[in-house]
Amino acid sequence: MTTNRRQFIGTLGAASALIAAPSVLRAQPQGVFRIGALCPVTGAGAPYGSGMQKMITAAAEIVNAAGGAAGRKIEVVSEDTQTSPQAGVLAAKKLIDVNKVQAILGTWSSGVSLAVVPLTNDANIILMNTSGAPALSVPPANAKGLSYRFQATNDRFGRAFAEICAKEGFKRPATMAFNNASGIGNTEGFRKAWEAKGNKVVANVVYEPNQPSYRSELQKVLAANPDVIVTGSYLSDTTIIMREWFQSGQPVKWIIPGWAANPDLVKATGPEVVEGVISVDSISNETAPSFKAYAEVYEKATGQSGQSNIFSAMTWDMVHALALAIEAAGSTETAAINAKIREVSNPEGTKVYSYAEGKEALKKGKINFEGASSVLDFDQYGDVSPSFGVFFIEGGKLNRRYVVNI
Amino acid sequence: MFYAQLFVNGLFQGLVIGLAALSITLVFGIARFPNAATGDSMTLGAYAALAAHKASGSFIVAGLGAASATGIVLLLAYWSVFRKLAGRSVVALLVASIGIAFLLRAVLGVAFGHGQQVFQIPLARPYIFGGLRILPLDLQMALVALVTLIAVFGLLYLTAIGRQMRAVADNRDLARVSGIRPGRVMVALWLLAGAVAGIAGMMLGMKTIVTPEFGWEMLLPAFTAAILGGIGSPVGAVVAGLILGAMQEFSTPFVGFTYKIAIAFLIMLAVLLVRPRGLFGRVEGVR
Amino acid sequence: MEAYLVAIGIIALIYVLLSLGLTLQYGLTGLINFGHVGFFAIGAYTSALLVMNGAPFIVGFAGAALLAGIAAWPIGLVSLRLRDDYFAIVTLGFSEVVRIILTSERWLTNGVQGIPGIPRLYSDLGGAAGQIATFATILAVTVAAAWMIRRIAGSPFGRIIEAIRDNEEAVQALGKDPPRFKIQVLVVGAALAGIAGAFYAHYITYIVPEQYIPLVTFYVWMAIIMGGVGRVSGAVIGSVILMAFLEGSRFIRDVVPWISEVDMASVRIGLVGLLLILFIIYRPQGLMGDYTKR
Amino acid sequence: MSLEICDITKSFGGFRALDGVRLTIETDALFGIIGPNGAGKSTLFSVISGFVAADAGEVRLNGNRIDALSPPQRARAGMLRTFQVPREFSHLTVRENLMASAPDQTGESLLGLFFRPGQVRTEEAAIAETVERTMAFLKLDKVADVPSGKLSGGQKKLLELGRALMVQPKLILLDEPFAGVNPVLIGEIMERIKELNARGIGFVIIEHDLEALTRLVPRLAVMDRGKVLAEGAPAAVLEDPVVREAYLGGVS
Repeated sequence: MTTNRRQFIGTLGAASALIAAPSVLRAQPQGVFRIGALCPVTGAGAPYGSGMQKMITAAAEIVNAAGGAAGRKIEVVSEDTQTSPQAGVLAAKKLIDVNKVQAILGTWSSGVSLAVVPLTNDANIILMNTSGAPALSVPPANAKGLSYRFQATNDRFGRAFAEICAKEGFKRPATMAFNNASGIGNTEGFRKAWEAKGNKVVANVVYEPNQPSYRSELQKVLAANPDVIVTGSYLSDTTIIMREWFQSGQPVKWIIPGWAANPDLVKATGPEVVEGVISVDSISNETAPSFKAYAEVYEKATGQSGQSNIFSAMTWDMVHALALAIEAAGSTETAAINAKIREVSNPEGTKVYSYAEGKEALKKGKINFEGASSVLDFDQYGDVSPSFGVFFIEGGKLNRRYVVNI
Repeated sequence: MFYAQLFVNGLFQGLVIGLAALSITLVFGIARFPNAATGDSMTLGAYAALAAHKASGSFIVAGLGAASATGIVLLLAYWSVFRKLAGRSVVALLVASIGIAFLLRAVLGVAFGHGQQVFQIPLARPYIFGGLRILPLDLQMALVALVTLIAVFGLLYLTAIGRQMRAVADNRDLARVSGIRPGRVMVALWLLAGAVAGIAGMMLGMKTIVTPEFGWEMLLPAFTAAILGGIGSPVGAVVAGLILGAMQEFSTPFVGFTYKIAIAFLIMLAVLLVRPRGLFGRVEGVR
Repeated sequence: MEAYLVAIGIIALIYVLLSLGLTLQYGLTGLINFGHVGFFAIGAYTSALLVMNGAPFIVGFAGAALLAGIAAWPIGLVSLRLRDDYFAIVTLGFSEVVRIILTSERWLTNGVQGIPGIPRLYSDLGGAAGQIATFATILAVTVAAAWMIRRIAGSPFGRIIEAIRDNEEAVQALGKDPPRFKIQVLVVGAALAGIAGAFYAHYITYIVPEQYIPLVTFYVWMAIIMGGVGRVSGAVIGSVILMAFLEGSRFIRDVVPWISEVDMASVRIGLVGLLLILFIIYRPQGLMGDYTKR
Repeated sequence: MSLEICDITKSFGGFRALDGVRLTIETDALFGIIGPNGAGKSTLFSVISGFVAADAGEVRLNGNRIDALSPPQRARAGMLRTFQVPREFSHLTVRENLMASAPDQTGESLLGLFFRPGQVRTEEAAIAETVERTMAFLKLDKVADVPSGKLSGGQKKLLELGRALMVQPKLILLDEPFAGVNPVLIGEIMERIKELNARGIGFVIIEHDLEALTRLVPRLAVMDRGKVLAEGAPAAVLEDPVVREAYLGGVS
């Protein structure tokens, strides 16, 4: 044991010395701004993760082709969060300590973002995420104001649901939520917004994943005689619920998040079952030139349509907003960049849609970058407020009727 | 009526649990270890049934496909893994069965992807019996379960190999002395346990959707039913599955939908402590 | 680089602590605990909640060990009456129930939203120094735990628990009550898992019920089976291999590019399964040899 | 001072293993029980030692009913048993097996182990001494540090006896102590048993080996199909016609 203790103290001393080493060792190579692409390449986020990662790399290439930002090339180091907080933390540690990145982009699930944000705050670097949890907006997570969210919060989704509910004239809504942060976030957001309008929710049910049947859950909700059921659900459970509901034969309308009520759902249940279901999704800025540019690159990189992965449009925007802020700051200091992120993305200013365009316009004055995922305007919490498309499923097709802005 | 409906919902869910428990109890009774690969064998059965259904359009073919694919894979698992562990401790077999569960899930995940798959079944409105809603699909399901049970019990009680299986379950040493070749019995056991798990998986898949992870979640309720029914008792497993399913659903107005999963655990604990041999079990203890 | 290695070291040591608990329970006493992650979760939540409500860290850690230990008590009482394999199923169920309770009791645990912003150890020392200090602390605790388990193994108590593992009825025939020993072992192993959980919570700073799934238990089983059952060195080596496996799988795709990203999670779990099977069949004594080769 | 077995009945499923067994044995006696396979001898031991609960009947030790006591409690009352198939702690050495068997060790509780290390050390030294004496007495000292799983069948039987002796027994139930043991060692074991009996330790011995048993015990009982057929001095019992019929199958 004694040798162990001595060895241990020796190792400890050596390690502290190395880490406390002068900043020369930690300095970045000249002319490079290094960012970490920390995406859910494996695990539950895998359907999106690799596309997200590819768009970070592709956007960085575009920035570099336009001469870089503040005279520096953007260099990307990629890591996988495995959609797990533990793996995410280790990967972030590696990015920060080994690769010395100056910003981390692309964390997806709320669990990973919440676990990584203390590290980026400590290292005093920027974190850009696509997570939904409301906790990310406020301290302690966003104590330093260095965290930016490119996705609508679950809360905002809920508010959109309430808006739609009112617009469609429903009077007796009930909710069904998948028991996880996002599912409950949606229905709770809805409940708060709906009750704030002076209305009542007739039933709330929270259900567990991976059950062989949701018939009893449905039975409870339907017993309250709602005219519409608002869900915070995913594709697999929504499939089961819709089939069981259809077989029950009780008429009711549905408002379902877009990641659950999508063409895959129609395929799984058949068009008859989901006829008239209202699907709500945050919509990309699809008419903007920035979206076109993104979609082109995305299709080339993955062979799929740009609309199929909204998160990769977000990571595309991350690199753009960050690079424009660097260019505007003329510096690679975090504080200077952070001060410019809202300035280059929010109004007032010349609307710009690409990096080259923005870089040019910056010479003349203020700019307002309009992203591919949204118009990209950050509020005081660093959250964007994208628009929500309201789709009605008709004859097996999702038809967009209107757009809601919160 | 509300409660009666919950009860009926539960009974139909209990059918799947009961079949899964039947597979577990057969293995537990004869090979003498809790087979943790049962859940993922069900997943395999569901995928096999999906493939067979897509190819043929017939649910009978799908059922046969599920039963044979799962039976064969479990037999391979026996030949390549469990047989090599003969004479080792229960832990060794148990850990190995978890290894097989993980391996199965991984292979299915790579082969079929992580997206959900569904059986293309025409949906139909329920029959209403005195206010109770009963789905045609559930009745068909019950029929499938019934046919499976008849086949299993026929095999166990009317055939020579079935009698030998029961003899081994009763007393392995005695069975060996009386000239039963354990090798043949084990082959029959794994084919049968696999086929039953496969059918259970198909039924679960038809009721819900199929993903590579969905079978594992059935393990705890299935173990509970096997214990409640009395280890080694095929009748007990099925009856206990029905009871468990009904109790879980029936409890939801009182404990909520989250805690209904914990009900299985509490029942298991209570049975083990109060009546360890379950409803239909033999005297052989759990101590 | 060093800080990354220290980070890996911290996680690896957390797994060593977990493995040491299981070494005591399974390796020495023969108790098949498939619910280890439940005690890990209890420790994590206890310390996080205590410290976030103003308790000092030491109270948080003590609370974690205490509550995890107390939770093991009823499980121990059950174990008196059950055969090994039944006990395994009961413990597996226990850990799932813990997860369900953490999910459901939102007033306490914030449910599925999890608890973010858990204070870190030594946060006043700043990044690198705090990291090193954390590592030093967990190393010290792990060494103390390892010392304690070796001490137990070589003691009169250790003789009895190994005797229980080898033949429980013979122990009874000598006038000793196996349950008394098993309960102590379960409580101590659970307390170690609880402490590991507290370190985990204060290191990752965010905890949520879905982190505490049975797969974590089986990771620890994989570690002790690979390392060698019933040996402290086995627990350590096994955890190091486990960590290398978990982190190293980042690089698997570089070696076998035909595995798509989406499939990596499957490949990881498949490898766990394969390793469990291969070790159980071909090298049950693990890399360091098991208790038979002490 | 006696062990009384009153009308013990035990069935497994439909099989009646013990059917109203009635015996009274002095606790300092050398008493034998013989009978064919399946006569219920080992089941009787399991009932006496508490491992199997009887369906009906009573077991009394020195006049007190002990049916409600657990196996360890009965052992602590001074009544030890061995097993037909030796149950050594196979990964422990012979010495460790014996040391583990010593009763009431302070180091057996974790609190004692960590908070009273001095006491533990003192006790260990004393136990080690007793173990040395026991091993010498049973001629196990040559294999003191061999893992007990590697011992021969006879040595394992001796080790079982040794473990029981470590508990300071008043009465030892020996389940087939000579089965599978080579004849030289049988003589050895018999000598030890006689010596111990001379020191006041009683033995109840189940045995197949009729000849060995008749040399050892002054009194024995014959069991068959869960019943005691006869009881008395070996010569008298073996002449009993019922016994000859049942056990010796009519061989004259």
